[in-house]
This record gives sequence, structure tokens and C-alpha cells, in this order.
Amino acid sequence: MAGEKLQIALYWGAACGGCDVAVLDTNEFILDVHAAADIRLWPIAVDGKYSDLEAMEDGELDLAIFDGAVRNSENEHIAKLLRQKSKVLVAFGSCAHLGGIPGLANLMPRDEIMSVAYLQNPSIEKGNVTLPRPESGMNGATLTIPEFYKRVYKLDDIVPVDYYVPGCPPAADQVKAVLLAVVTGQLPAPGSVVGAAETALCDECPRTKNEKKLTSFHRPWQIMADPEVCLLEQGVLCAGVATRGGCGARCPSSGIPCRGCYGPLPGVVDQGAKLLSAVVSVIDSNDPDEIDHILDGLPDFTGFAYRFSTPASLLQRSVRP
Amino acid sequence: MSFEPRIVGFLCNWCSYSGADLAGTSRIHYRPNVRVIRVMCSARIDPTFVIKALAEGADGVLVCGCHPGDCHYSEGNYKTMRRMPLLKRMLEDFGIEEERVRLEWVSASEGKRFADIVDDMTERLRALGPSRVKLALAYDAVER
Amino acid sequence: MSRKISIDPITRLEGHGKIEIFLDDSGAVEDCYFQIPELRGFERFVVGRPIEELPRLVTRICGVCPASHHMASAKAVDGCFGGEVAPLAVKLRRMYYNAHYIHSHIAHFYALAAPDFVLGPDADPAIRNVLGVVGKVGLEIGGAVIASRGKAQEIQRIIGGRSTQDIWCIPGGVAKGLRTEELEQIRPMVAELYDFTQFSLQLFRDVVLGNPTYLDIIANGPYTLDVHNMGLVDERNAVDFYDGQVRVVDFEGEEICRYEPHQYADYVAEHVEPWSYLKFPYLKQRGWNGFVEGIDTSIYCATPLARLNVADRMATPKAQEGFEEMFSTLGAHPSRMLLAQHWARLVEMVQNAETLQLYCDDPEITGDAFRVIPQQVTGEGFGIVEAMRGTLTHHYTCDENAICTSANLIVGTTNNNAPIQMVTRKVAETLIKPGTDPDQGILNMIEMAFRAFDPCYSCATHSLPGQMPLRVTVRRGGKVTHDFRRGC
Amino acid sequence: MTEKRIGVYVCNCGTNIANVVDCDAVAEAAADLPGVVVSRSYKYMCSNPGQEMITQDIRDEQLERVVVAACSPRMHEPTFRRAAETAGLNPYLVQMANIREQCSWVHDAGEMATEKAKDLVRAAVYRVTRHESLERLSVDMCPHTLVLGGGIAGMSAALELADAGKRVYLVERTKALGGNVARVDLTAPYLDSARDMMTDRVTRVIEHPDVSVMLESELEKLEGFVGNFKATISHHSSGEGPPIEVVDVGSVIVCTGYKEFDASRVTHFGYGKLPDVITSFEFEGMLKQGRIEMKDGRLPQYVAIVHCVGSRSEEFHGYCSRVCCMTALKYAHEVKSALPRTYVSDVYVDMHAFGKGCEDFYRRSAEVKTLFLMYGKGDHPVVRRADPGDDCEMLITVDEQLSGEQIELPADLIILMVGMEAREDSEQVTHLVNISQDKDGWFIESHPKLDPVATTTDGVYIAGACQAPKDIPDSVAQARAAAARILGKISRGKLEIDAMFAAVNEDLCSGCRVCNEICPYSAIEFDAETKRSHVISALCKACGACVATCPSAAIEAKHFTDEQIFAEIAGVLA
Repeated sequence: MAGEKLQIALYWGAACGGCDVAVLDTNEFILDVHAAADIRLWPIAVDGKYSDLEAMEDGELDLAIFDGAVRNSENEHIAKLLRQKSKVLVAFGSCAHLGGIPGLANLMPRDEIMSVAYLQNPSIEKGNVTLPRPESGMNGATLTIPEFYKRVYKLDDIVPVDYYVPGCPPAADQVKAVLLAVVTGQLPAPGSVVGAAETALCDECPRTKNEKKLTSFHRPWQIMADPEVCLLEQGVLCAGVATRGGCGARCPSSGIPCRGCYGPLPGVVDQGAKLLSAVVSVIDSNDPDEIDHILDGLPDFTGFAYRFSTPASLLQRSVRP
Repeated sequence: MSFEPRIVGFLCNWCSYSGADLAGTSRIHYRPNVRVIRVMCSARIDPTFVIKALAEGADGVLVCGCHPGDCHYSEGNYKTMRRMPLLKRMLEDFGIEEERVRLEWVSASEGKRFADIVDDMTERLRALGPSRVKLALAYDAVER
Repeated sequence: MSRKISIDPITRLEGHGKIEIFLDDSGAVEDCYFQIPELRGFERFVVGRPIEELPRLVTRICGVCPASHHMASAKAVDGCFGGEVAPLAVKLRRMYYNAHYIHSHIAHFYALAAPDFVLGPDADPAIRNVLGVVGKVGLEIGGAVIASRGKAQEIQRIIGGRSTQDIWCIPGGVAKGLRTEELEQIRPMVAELYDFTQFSLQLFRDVVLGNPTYLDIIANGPYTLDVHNMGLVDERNAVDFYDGQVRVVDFEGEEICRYEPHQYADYVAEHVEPWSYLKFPYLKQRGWNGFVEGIDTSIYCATPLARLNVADRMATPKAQEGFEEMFSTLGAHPSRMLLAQHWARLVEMVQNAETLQLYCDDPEITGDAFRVIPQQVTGEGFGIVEAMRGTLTHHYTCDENAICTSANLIVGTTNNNAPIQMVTRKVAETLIKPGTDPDQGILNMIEMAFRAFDPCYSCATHSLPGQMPLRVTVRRGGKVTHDFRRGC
Repeated sequence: MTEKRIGVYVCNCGTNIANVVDCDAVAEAAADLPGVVVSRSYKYMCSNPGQEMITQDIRDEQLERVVVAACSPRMHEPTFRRAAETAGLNPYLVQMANIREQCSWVHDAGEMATEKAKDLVRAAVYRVTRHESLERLSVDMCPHTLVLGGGIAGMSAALELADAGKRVYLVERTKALGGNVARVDLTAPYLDSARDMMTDRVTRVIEHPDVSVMLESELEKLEGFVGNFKATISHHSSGEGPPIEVVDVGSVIVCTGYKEFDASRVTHFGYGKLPDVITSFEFEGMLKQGRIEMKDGRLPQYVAIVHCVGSRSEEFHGYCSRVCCMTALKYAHEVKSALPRTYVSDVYVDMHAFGKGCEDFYRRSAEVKTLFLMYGKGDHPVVRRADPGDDCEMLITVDEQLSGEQIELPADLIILMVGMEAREDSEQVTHLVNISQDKDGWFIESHPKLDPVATTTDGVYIAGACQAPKDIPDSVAQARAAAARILGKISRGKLEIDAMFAAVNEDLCSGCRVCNEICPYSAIEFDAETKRSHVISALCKACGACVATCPSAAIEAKHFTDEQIFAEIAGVLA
């Protein structure tokens, strides 16, 4: 049924819905998109027919926007289906792009996650030993729920991706720009990151920057940071130096250090390793013990370095058996 | 046939690489498990290199630079001194054993020391067994 | 030989769900299961993170109501530091949260619920969506809906730096204050939002109350449950979204209990079923008695309607009018008519808009004492707010270095897991008659049952949502006779 | 990554490599690597036929890249780069695999050594594929030279350069030129006067129009790079002229000399307690005064000379100070000629008489009735006060090696031959001019045999006893050699500096300024206008610290790019 109108699908995999809200946040623009395109699929807001999707010709969709990561067979199945049915597949938002915050789960075993949730929490029914099972017999029939993969995957671990739109969630004006580019067919070379800057957040961060020399680190609540000066210079760990701009520096402008949702910069292989190198190289000490002490001011550095990108990091997941 | 660990060594050109060369000119024998990659200064060693080596299948990574205070570039090795401890903390969160990454200062006159370090590291890694990293990344199909 | 129908997944809700209906030979509903296929494990992977980071981590549980998690988390984190918060920060957080409520309720009412009423439950699914609604009520109104939701988001952005995926709360207060020029930006938007809440109430009166069919569905349809109600109230027993005591009232209006956040584990427990990743909370002191209705059940709802049910009044005058109008129309307070959720939601919108106006006129609101530096780490904190979808509880512990050692979350929708399970079955039983094959409309009306709860499963399962095709399969003797599927 | 036409050359280094590594197998394995069109194993790659083999292939096979698996790149990289250049291939398109120093010489023959060699070659092939042609920077060579230290080495170097008409700034910390040699009376082995020799040098230096002598002055800071240094010199003399002076120089020669071993660190000779135990330099003082006497003014009847004080010992310095033996013999001669009736004994470990004319000198000393007693290395003579009634002041107990007997030796005057050691300020010097010290504190030359005057820092040379204990002729030779090296550079006028440096891609730079503090040479500048940092390539010494630090991957290390190193990592592990 592909007419002269653009055929578009939006789908959420392992997502929180924030990306869909980001699309809603383009407000009136949504109506323009609706005018220019048939939205064939959009779970949060539209009763698209999934059967239609399967019935579609390969490449019948002009654009499929996939947000969320891939954690189970359904995510994988639909990712592959959308890839097959659409000319352009976009990994939309941090989860599809890098794995996102839920990707932090890659640092711990699936079984621990289950037992904490169903056996250990203080509000769990006394003596409970039941864990959800992929298959359970009920009234002679079998009830099934999907089994989850051992770890979180980003979209392009599963299918080839044409474009990446970073951000958790992507900034509304960037979403607009991307949709506009699609509508007007002005897309860059496939494989590109779109809707983001080519330089680090610092480029658009209003705070003043000087040469950096760090003698100690502070957690955000420990000091009243100067609102005009680079947070990193004040010893507050900020991932902005190692993170793509394009978000408008929303966080540092409101007194909160960047946590890296726009992902690594072009040419950077591992966002966390780069952040590490930048942050500690400017420590002002040549004494191993003092350095060690200063590093104690950075608890859970891994959780910062790969806050949004664990599945996209070189190591991807903990290898602890 | 016992497990032979694969060690990637990143050595600075002026001290450690010369030290390793000196081990050669002095015919000091050591385990052939190390593969050396030369950089001008240990400060050139981006933590990404170490992680990359582990991801590509190294069982251990050895980083060597001039002794503190004796850097050819006067303070390059201090950068390394600052990066490695945090890198090791980070690798631990990924389940990578502490012994797999080692920082040593080796001067141009310490050929023997270099040889001893390689032998010692080889033994420790042999005891530790193969790294699980490459295996863990090898799953191209998703894991259930 | 029985046959099986699956509705898989349910659409127009945040997150994912799946319904399994078993029919006996006669074709009558024999059994019905509402399943949630997701688990994400935030409770595990936030452990080991600096406790102050949690408000910026748990927002990813749900991007539709991130502010609820942000606020509950911020309060729990404050608790871990001894609980001192700058008074101005509390005002600003409440203000921010009011705006978030309006955004979320508009989104839910117009995008998720309205299609059923404005277009009719059995309308063509292809147009049964917010854009269809816009088509029906006119582009102008549609534009107003979109604009108003946008303003509610913008107000959050101005106050807290961002709207979706909030960042702003920090132990002891908030990271930035409200500048005078920012306040002046907000003021007109708040006025417009207030008008829009009034407009929405009117729209509901005209479209829904004006339509006997809908009134009949609401009052006499299968959409009622004899279970209890839970919600936050202030000391005057008025509805409070950000703080207060949790009050539980049975469906006849008797108070069962009320508790402080730190007591939650004495009053609420969670039951686990092997066929769903979503737990089933119940009133602990009554014990788990299964999915049963009646005055002795341990099952409760925590929804907009439940909030109004447990409260004696609204906190603001105009909302109070809406409160009185609604319950007199429904004929009782508390009410058991689940579809009245949508109405309750609109009444809540009014209170939020009125509260926003009050804060805009607060001379202290633009002050700069919006943060205090915590002086101690006390190691445990509890945060309860009313998420749009129900009472939201966060409970954290941390070590002396303020590193998280445990986290427990009981999420709005989770509270309603059992009621949803029950009402789904009830509706199925009523609508799927022996000998008839269910059609789109009936299936949608089943969905309406839980859509009324505005359930958020990305929230509820704090999990990586899996997404499955919606499939209705009719089997006889294991042989598929009908197979039609629908939007995922 | 588009494939390149690569030639691989595996050197057998005679049998040095071939005995341990199966070079043919390595060459065969390399032949299958992506892009490799030629792969040969040959006896001596660095030989002329070896190099011609490479240049020939570059021309015939249109090679775009060359890999030589042989010795350390620190040995022959320049050789093979030149070879490539002669065949018109950019020298930076050559990569070496070190399969000698770091493989065949350190591993046992067999499978594992050969496998390692294959891995190293693979890494080199992967890497070289990603090499880029680089152009060396051509910079002006400033013809002026800074000489640190006004001793015999410094003055010789200064004169060599100045006589060639080049300006020299000779910086001397003390009030006078001459250094340690000026403290000496006669010199071994020909016993001619050090004083005459020095006066001539000193006058020539001071009067030379092209030498600016700066007494009571010190180098404070040295910035820049070969051919283009800026030296900041401070003058401590209360005399005329500014206290601080900055001069442009193209080269630096370090001739800071040595200091004598402090005899009081050795207890068993009683130095500092017994009045007539003195050091060689104190004795030189006496000789210059022209009177050999004891503290109380009496003439000594017995003079004993003890060797290796502080040298060749476990406890102090392991090395030999090289000049003491001949100096000791010289003392024997001077004592004998001044006090013919005095008995001279020479207590030594081994007699080192390797220099020209030294062995004759040793023989002649034996003839002048010196009693030679040999004590064992690791052992030491013990000195004590003589008893009343003895006809001497002190007695020395020696376990004499040749006779195997313990001998008690009378002495009125004991001369301790104190060795040389590195000056305590030599560490500051290394930091000032960026060279390094060996374990004994002597400055390290760039190659112990082939390049003994240059250092690892281009444009900085070392001469004299600051590099190792030396006698006068060796110091002078080294000084003049350094001068010759510099004159060579100056005569070319321009010089090429290595094309390896860091460069900022300003399209990727966010102006975060993390790198600004990182560079030890302040080669990184931040432009407040463009909000970008950039590298002043001439100041960059290519350490790569900023490259590894830049969180935007906006700085590239030429010839050590991330991509090249990643390729090498993949190569060794493939």
C-alpha cells in the first residue's frame, strides 16, 4: 500500500518509552509528519497491524525507527523483520545505539538479577521460592513467557543499521532534524550518526574552560560548584569531554555533570577508556599512593564510563563466570 | 602440552624497548610468550590499547615505561602511572583478573629485569589460565 | 478439548503485556491470564553505584513517567543522607512534578484512552489512535492537545533543565533554582494549562457523559471490582502526589490502614507467579488469598480513582468541585467503576494546574536556597510518591561511602497487577459468549479494562521490555481455526 | 583498508637469527598475508646486496610498503629507510619487525620462537599497510653552540668550533676555566706540565673572538629543538651585564666533568682522623706548592700510595676510574725526584696501564725503586698509628697477594687514589637538557660504540668525564668529535627533523583543554578565538601523551596513529 506518502514505522524494543515521548515532544511537527507519511506502526500510540508488517513487501517501508535495546527473542525477531521490510533502519536513542543504561546489566549475571527481584527484596512474600519460568503448566495448557538473553545487545549487533540517532532521549529538535532529513531525502552516507554534533559536549557547554589540573574529585552533592566554570576543572566527574554534543548541554547547564548519553566521538573506539584517560591524565600528582587516594574519589568509575554504552564497549560485558 | 599465555607488551622506545634490546644483546633468555609493540613513550599508551589487546585475545598485557623521574619526555610516564590503576579497577568490574594487566618500569640498562618480568608474568598467567574475554565476545549469535 | 486465545501484546500502554484466555468446549471462558514477559533488573544493577546517581538511573525504568521515579528516588536518596532537604527545593520539586502530571495525564487521556471513547471501542484500529482523535475532534483541538502537553513538558524543562529523563534532583535539594525571568516564562503557560484542564473536563462531559452507551459501559459494564484502594494523602486527607502518608481504604470507604513510607514493608508484600515477570503486591497483614474479590481480599488498586477514593477531598477548590461532581454522578464515594479512572485523571489535572498557579505566585519561589550540602550518611532511605499510575515506592540502603547496597522498587502499575488480572478475566467472561468467536471490538473492550489502569509495564517490570506480536488464536483440538493478529 | 603492494624481507643475520628462527618458514607465512607480493629470506638484509634486493623489488614490483624483519629498529631502521628512499619510496612506508634482539637472541631455537617471529612480521605487515608518506620538516640550523663546562673537554670543543668561525657560548659555573685538570701538576705518562698545557688553552679561549666565556654562570632553561634551541643563562657574578641572558643556539655540548670520590666515606684508612692520610688531589696541591711534607712540617721518610679508593668496590663504585693507576705511578716518580731517600710503596689491586706509553711508564716506575704490593679485590689494607719506638707514623697491614704473606708497611704519608664519580648536580643537568644517566650517574650516549658523543636528544652531545671516567686525551678526542659532528650539521645549513609529531584535527577538537596541561614542552596552544587547541609541530617531540589523553580522538600521532597500533595489536594476536 506504499503510495506517494512516506511509509514509516516506529518500534520499541527493550525500551522505556522515553524515545517515543521524545518523538511526541516534536509537538505540532508530528502532524506535519503525519501529513507527509503513513505511520504504519507505532506501539505506544497507534494500533498498527502487525500482520500488515509481515505481509509487507521487502523494503516497502521507507523508514523504520527502532528504539530500545535487544534483550529477548521478540526484540530480535522484530528487529530482523523491520530490517527486511524497510529501506532505511534507524537505531534511535542510546539503547538502540549503544545499549543504554539497562546495558549496565551486562556487568552482572542474569541469575543475580532474578534472585534479587523475586527472592531477596524485603517486600517479597515470606518464604517465596517461585521464579518466573519461560514455560509453566496451567490447566493442562502451557503458559509461556520469553526467556531473556544473558545480556543486552545494541541494535547493530543483531541487524545492519543505516543511521544512528544518539541520546537518552534524543533532543526534540534533533529528532525533528532527522525526520525532516528523511522526509526531504537529505540523509548522509549510511552508517553515519545523525542528529548529533561531531565535537564533544564541551563545544556547546556554556561553562568556561581553562587548563586542567586535578588534586581531588568531588561527588556532585559534596560541593557547591561554581555554575560558570567547567565542572571537571572543579573536580566533579563530567563525561562531557568524551561525549558527542548535540543535546544542547542540557545537563551541565543545569548544574548536573554529563553522563555520556550521546555516546563516543567519531573515531573513538571505547568511550569509557577515553574518558578514563582524559580524566586521570590531568591528576596533579606523581606519587602512586597519593594517586591511588585521589582515585578513591571516583567510586564506581566503570558505572560512569559506560553509563550508556556498556554493550557497545570493547568488552561489552563482565566475563566473571 | 601446557597452556601458553599470549602477552602483548607495550614498551616505550627510550627506556623499556632499549632495555628489551639490551636483554637481546646480552643474550639473556626469557619466555617467548610476549609480543612487543613499540611506542615512543608510555604516555602514548591509550587505555583503549590495553582493552583492545584483551578483546583481541591477549591473556595478559604488559605496559613498560621509564622509571619515574627518568622519562625521555621528562614526565610522560607519570601519565601512565595515573592511568593504569584506574584502568585496572575498571577491568575488575568486567571480571578481568588483576594479574592480567601489569605496569613495570624498565630502564635502558635493565635487560635482565625485563627478562625476569616476562618470565614471572608468563608463569602467573599460566597458573591463572586463559582469558575469557575473547571467548565471551566470540558469540556472534545471541546467547540464551 | 479447550482452545486458547492470546492477546499479545496489549497496545496503547507503556510497556508490554499479554493475555491468555482459555475457553472450554462450549466456548465459555475457562481461565484467563494476564502476563508480563519482562524483567530488567534495575534493583540489581543500581547496586554498587553512588547513591546520588540513582535518581538519574531509575528514570530509565520508564520514559513516560520518569519524573515519578526521579522524585521517589530523590526522596529515598535524601533519606540515605539523613533526610534534610532545602524547603525551597521541596516547593520546586512539587512544582516540577505538577507539570509532569499534567503532561502525562494529557498524553494518557488523549493518546491512549480517548480513542476508545471519542472513536468508539469498535472503531477501525487503523484510525483508532491519537491522530484519529485529532481527525474526529478537529485539527484545532488536536493542536491544542499537542500544544498543551508540549507546554507541560516545557515547564519541566525550564524548572529542571530537562523534561524526559530528569536529572535535576540532588541530595539535599535540586541542582538549579528558578530564575525570575524563567518564572515569567512559565506563568502564562500555567494559565493556559489551567484553561485546558477545564476544557478537557468539558470535553469528557460532552463526549462521554453525553453518550448513554458509554455511561452504560462505565456504570453497568463488567468494569467494576470489589477490591480496596491505596493512595497518598496529606494530614487533611486531601490528595497529595508528592508526599504524605499512604492510606488504604476498602471499597466501602472504611480505612484499613495508613502508614509512613518507612513502614511500607509492614503493610505491603509481593506475591510471585511463575507465568509472569510482574509481581503481585497485596496487603501483607491480610496475607495472599489469591485473585479474589470481596471485603476480605488482600488485593488493592492504586490508581487515579483509588487516590480519589482514599481521599476525603482534593487539595484545591476547582479540583474539589470536579471531585464532588464526579462522585455524585457515579453515585458513591468510594467508587468501584474502573472506567471512571479517566474522569479521575482529569480531576487530578485540575489540582495540578491550580497548585502550579499557587507556586507561581509564591514570592519565595525564585530564591537561591535550593540546596543544602548533606553532612552525614545515614544509610537508608524511603521515597514514596503517587506516580500517575499508582503509589510508587523506592527503598534504598547504602554504605558509609554512600554507595548503593540494595534497592527495592514497588511501582505504580505493579500495585494494580492483581486487579488487572482479575478485571481482564471478568470482562473476558462477560463478553466472550459460548459459540461466538471474539472479534476486534470485543478484544479491544478487554483491553479497555486494563487500559483504564493506564498500566505502565516498562515501569512495572523495571525490565527490558520484550515486545511481541498481538495474536489472537482460536484453537479447537489444537487445530487453529481463526488466526488474526494486531498491532504490536 | 585498501590493500597495498607489500614486500617482506626476513634477515637471517648470518646465523644470528637463522639458528633460532626458521627464517624461510617466516618468509613463507608472510607471503600469504594480505597485500604481500614479495617475501624473501636473505643472509644479511643490511648488506649492500641486501639493500639492493629491496630497492630492486620496489622498482620492479612497484612495492608501496616494505617490511624488514631483522634486528632492532633502533639499530637499522635508518638504513632501510634510506634504502627505500633511494628507490623513491617514502621512508615512513618501511616497518621493521625486531626478530633478533627481541626474538632469536632471547629465545631457544624452535617452534615458539619461529611462531613469535611470524606474529611480529604479521603485525608489521598489518601496520605498514596503514602507514602514510610523511615529509620531514626542514628547519634552519643555528650555527651557534652552547658548551656547558669550562674544563679541558669544554675548552677543546669550544676552540674546535670557534676556530671554524662558529660562535660558542662557554658556560662555566666557577670563577675560572680549567676544571679538574687545572688542579693537576704534571700529567702521566710523559710527565709534562698540566699547567703549561692549560694556560695556553685558557688564554686562547678567553681571547678568541668567537667564544663568549661566561664565568660564574649556569644554564637555567633549554627550550626548543635541534638547530633551534633557546638557552636561558643566569650570571651570578656581581659584575656588569644582565643577570639573565637568553641566547639562540643550534647545538649543546655537555662537558660538566666529574667530582672526586669523598675519601672520608672509607673508614679503614683513617682519612680525616690521621693527619698524614691525604687524597690524590690534596697531594697534587702539595706538588704545586713544590714541597712534599707531613702536617708537622717534617719530610716523610715513608710514602705509601693506595689505589682504588672508592673504585672497583662492592661498597662504593663498581667501575674503574681509569686514571688513578697512572697518576699513582706519576706520584712515585715525583716523590722520588723530590725526596730521593724516601721509600715509596704502591699498594694496588691490578695495575691498569692500557693507554699509549703507559706500560713503559709502569716499567720505568719499577726501576725507580717503588715497592709494589698487591692486595685482593674486595679486601682492603688497614691503616693504624705506629707504636712509639717505631720509626714511622703509621703502619699499613696488607694481605699481599703475590707473596701470600701478611705484610706490615711503614708510612709517614699515605696518598689515597680517590676515583671519579658523577657530580651530584648531574641529575639536574639531565632534566635541563633532556638526556639520561646510567646506574652510576654517568650520562648515556646514544650508542656505546657507534655513536659515543651524541645522546638520545637530537642536538645535545656529551664529552669528557661526565660520560664516564676518562683521561685527558680521551676527553679531548671526544670533545673534538662532538664539535666535528656539529660543524657537519652547520655546514649543511638546513636540517631535517623527524616527521613524527602530533597534530590536532580542529574539526574534531571541542576545546575542552584537557590536553593543554599534558604537554611537557608547552607545544599545545589554545586559541581563545576559535576555541580550539593546536600543536606547534616544531616544539612537539612526538611522545604522544596528548594523543592518548584527547577524549575526542582529535589529536593524531604521525606514524603512531591509533589505527596503526590497533593493526599491530590485531597482527600479533591474529
